[in-house]
Amino acid sequence: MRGGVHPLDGARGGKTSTSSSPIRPYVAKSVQIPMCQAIGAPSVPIVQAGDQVKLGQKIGEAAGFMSLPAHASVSGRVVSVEQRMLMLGNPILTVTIENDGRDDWAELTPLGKDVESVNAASIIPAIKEAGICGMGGATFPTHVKLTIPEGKSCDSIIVNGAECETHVTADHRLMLEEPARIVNGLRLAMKALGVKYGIIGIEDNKKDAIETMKAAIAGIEGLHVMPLYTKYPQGGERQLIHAVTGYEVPVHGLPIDIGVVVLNVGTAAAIADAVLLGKPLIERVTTVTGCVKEPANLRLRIGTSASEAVEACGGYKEEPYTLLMGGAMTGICMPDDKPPIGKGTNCLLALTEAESKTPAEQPCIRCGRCVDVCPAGLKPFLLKHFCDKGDLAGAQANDVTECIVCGCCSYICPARLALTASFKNTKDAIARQARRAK
Amino acid sequence: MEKKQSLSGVFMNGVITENPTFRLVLGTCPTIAVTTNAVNGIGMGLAATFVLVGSNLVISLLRNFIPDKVRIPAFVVVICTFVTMVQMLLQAYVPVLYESLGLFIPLIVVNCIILARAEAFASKNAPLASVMDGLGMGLGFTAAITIIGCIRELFGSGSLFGLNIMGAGYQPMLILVLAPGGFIVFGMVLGIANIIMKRADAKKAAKEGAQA
Amino acid sequence: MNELLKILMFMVSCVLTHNFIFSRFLGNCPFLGVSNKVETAVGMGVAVTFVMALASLFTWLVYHLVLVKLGLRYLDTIAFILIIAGLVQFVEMFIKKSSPSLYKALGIYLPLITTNCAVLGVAVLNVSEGYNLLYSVLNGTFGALGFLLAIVLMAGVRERLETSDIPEPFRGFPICIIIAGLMSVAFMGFSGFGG
Amino acid sequence: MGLHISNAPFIYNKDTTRSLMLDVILALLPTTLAGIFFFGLGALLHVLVGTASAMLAEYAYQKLTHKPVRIRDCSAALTGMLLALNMPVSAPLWVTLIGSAVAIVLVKELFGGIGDNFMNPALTARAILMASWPVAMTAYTQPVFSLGLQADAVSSATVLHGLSATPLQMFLGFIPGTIGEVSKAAILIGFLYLLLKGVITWHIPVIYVGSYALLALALGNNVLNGVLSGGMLFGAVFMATDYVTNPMTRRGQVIFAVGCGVFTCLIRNFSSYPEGVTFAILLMNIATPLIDKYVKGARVYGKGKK
Repeated sequence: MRGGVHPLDGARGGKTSTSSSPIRPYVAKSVQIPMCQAIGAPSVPIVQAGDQVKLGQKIGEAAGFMSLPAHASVSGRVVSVEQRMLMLGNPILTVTIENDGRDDWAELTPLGKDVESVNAASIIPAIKEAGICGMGGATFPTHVKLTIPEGKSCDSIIVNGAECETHVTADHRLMLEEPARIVNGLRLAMKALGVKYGIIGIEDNKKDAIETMKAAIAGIEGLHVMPLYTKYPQGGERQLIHAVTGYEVPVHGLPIDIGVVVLNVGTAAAIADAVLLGKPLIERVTTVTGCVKEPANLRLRIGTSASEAVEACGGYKEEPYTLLMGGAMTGICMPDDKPPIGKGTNCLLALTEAESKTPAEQPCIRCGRCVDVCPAGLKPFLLKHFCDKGDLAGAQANDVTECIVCGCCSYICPARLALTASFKNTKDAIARQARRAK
Repeated sequence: MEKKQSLSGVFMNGVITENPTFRLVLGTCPTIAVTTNAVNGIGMGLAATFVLVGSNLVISLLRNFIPDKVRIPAFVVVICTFVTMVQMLLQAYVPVLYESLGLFIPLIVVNCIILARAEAFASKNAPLASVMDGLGMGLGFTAAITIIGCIRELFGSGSLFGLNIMGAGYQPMLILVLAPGGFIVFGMVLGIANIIMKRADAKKAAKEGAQA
Repeated sequence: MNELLKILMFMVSCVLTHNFIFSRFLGNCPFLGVSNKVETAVGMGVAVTFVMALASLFTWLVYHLVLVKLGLRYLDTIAFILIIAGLVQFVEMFIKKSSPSLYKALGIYLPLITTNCAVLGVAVLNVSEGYNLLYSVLNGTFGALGFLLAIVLMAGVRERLETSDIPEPFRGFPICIIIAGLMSVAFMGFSGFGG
Repeated sequence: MGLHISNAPFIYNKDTTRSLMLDVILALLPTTLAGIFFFGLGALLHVLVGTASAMLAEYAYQKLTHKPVRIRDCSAALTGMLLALNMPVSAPLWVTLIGSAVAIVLVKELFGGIGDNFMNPALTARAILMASWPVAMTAYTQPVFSLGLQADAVSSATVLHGLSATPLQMFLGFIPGTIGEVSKAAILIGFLYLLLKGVITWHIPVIYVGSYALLALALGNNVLNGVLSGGMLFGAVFMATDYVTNPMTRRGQVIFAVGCGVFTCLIRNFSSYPEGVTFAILLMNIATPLIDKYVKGARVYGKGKK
């Protein structure tokens, strides 16, 4: 990878408080399940207020190929099916279920007991049926990713265990505690696509995870664990591919254009559950950290509200100023602590005012650090002028669309220019413009 | 020129409103090159004024006879004639000034002010008005480059029109009479002129606003 | 060998030491007027180089072979300006015919060159300095290259300053002229180059 | 609960404009102290006057033009200090004062203030002062080691003018020169500090000196004298590395540094000036916008290579 930074002074910054705390299950008293949990069309609810649902029961039907079904993540009574403002933006149709505490599973239909006994052709449909999407944060439907377009071929699958974001240790703990699920998921995905190579990339600040995963793949042909240099954003999909394969995904292209598919470790584990146990995706590991009393890695039901997750960690230690979904480099601000944990929420990070107050912008001193750290090879200082002027064409001519919004330039800028934010806004504006043009 | 302007109006237009140096920023080369002292500035300014008045007069007189297609070459020949006259006059009567202005006397031919006035004013207006325009523009140019010459001479050599006025203890800032000084002083004076003009405009606007 | 070195030094001094913009103050109008973009500045510079090289050649020939012989030295200014005007016309036509793409690139600058005082200036200088034919043409060519260098550097700086917060009254010409002044401070470093 | 909404990232590198400027000022302290050691308290006076007048000029300009006052970012202080360290100790203090004002107002603020100047303010001011008061600006004195304010120092030629000195004398600073440039040892301490703090990288200083040395060798100059005397090291470490006026990309910086080295050597050999560091860096400052425009930085990810 080119560029990159070492946020929070190096390898383990922000992660120490949770990296050695084992995954602790926590069952929510009630869950809010939005019908829009992944990129693509929202699912259509098939339950009504007052219905009794079982754990893992399908409550929303997928609306097309680029869409996922939704499942109940607790057993109990549906309280409401209504439009609700969750994050910023538009209200989302949300099913709220009160937990009856019984965890009655719906009927599960595994495809087989182990990887060998599973029929390859039935794997991808099962993944879709389980509602699995990218659990590293992107929430891209996994069955779509695994459906290789006409004329392309896949020769290796990379499992992303880099976890370069600050504060987050969910993937780290998962690799330490449940390596078999990850390996099974990877092997199932390989089987589905007929791929020979599977590589698990892990940043070398997680020595224990590297050892554990190496042990877990011992004796299995075609699998490798690759330690990666620890530098943010090593876990960005394109950066990871470059680090692992030495190839770059072409501009405007997808990883599959160079024969690669990347899965997050959590996604791999979910695939294993879906195929071998028949379980839909109803829970995930989320790191809850920052100014909470007992930072921890929790196994949370999808739809658990942030406030309940924080309560499960002893509540806030200090008045939070911002509450993020994700780490400090790319996290998204929550308007309050009511919204639920989604399939892509790897971290809840509460920051105090001193930690997260936006600094005032000063004039650019042309130090060139943003150029040095940009993993996409852009010139952020130059782009900023176009973005500030609202010159979309100029920004596009300077490849703003290749920005991966990693935050490195803003992080490093001594003048504290809001570079990343302005690129994100400009990218959004360009996308809106393109949609209107259509 | 639909509305008939008064002759004094035409004159003042050249000196102030459309001052060739400060407002139109024409003829920059001599403005920077010959303004190392005030005397050179005046000399250059008057020489250019002479050419301007002469060429404006002749071109205005001939304006109905010159075919449109060859007007630019014709203007240039007229201007050139006057420049050659100035050249000879200076050489004969003030050889010292002729020496110090040197190259820039023949270059009055391509001074954009003169061609610009011929094209924009003299070729469309009566002889008397054209003479006044030439005089106004010429004196405006003279005033501007004399001011720059004064500043550069005063601080760059401690004198004014050759008279030492800063006293013996003054250590002149030599760079002002060197090439960079010409550019920098001109640029600064131009900027300051803009500030003054803006203030004047604002005042005028305020007055008009009060009247209305 | 010695003569060659002398010529080399002369060429260097034409470009750097006696730079038309920064030390001879010639050609300021296009220098200030056509320097907002590097691409157009290059076009202007190349066009000027073309014309100045030819103008040096022809004015020298006409002056020494015609005017001096006929005792019409005092007509030099008129003769030069007519030669230059004719030359620009001719070059324009020639380029239009021979290379439309070049014409497209340089076409708009050519008429402006007639009133570029650097062109007339170099003709007058060649006479007043008493250069022979070779030195005249070198003076024209390399002097013009110096102009090209200056205008391209200027355009680079101006492009960079496009986003700068320059005080309102100084925008445009004033700041350009000050930039030229600061640049000529740096060019003072070349004084003495090439004797 | 009122939560604040803003954009990622939420953590920042500790370096700010102010801290970077302060780091450079700290890195200048060894050579400043060396200057005071060699030239007496007069040297200190120059530094104080330079720094104070630069800050004052910036404050006055920003107040007059109703712009936000930014003297807290310490860039003006740094400019003033750099200029003062480029003065010979025997120059009158008012020359330093004018220089600081020129640097701040003419070279920096007129173009929009910090980050917008295209030439290094301190160096440009020094060049303007050299052209304006050549005698005062080149009256270099032998080190005096006295604490007197007005050292009645003996004017002396510099090494570049033909004075002979041993390499050790030149390295430690027992030679005539400007306040800040004489002690190479002190400059190198500052250089190491800047490197360790990550304020600058080694590229520009090392390539600058290296390309100078190569060309000087080819031209048959005394390379050791050339590097250890004059403003070479001071310029390479503190002036050529000015963020604002050198290229943004690494490749551009290499070109910039080579250009500085080549011009320094050419000017020292062929121009009427004995020293070329100031002009060489200024010339490359002018070329920097073009370098930035035409020298592509790192390739955009996914373009060209598969």
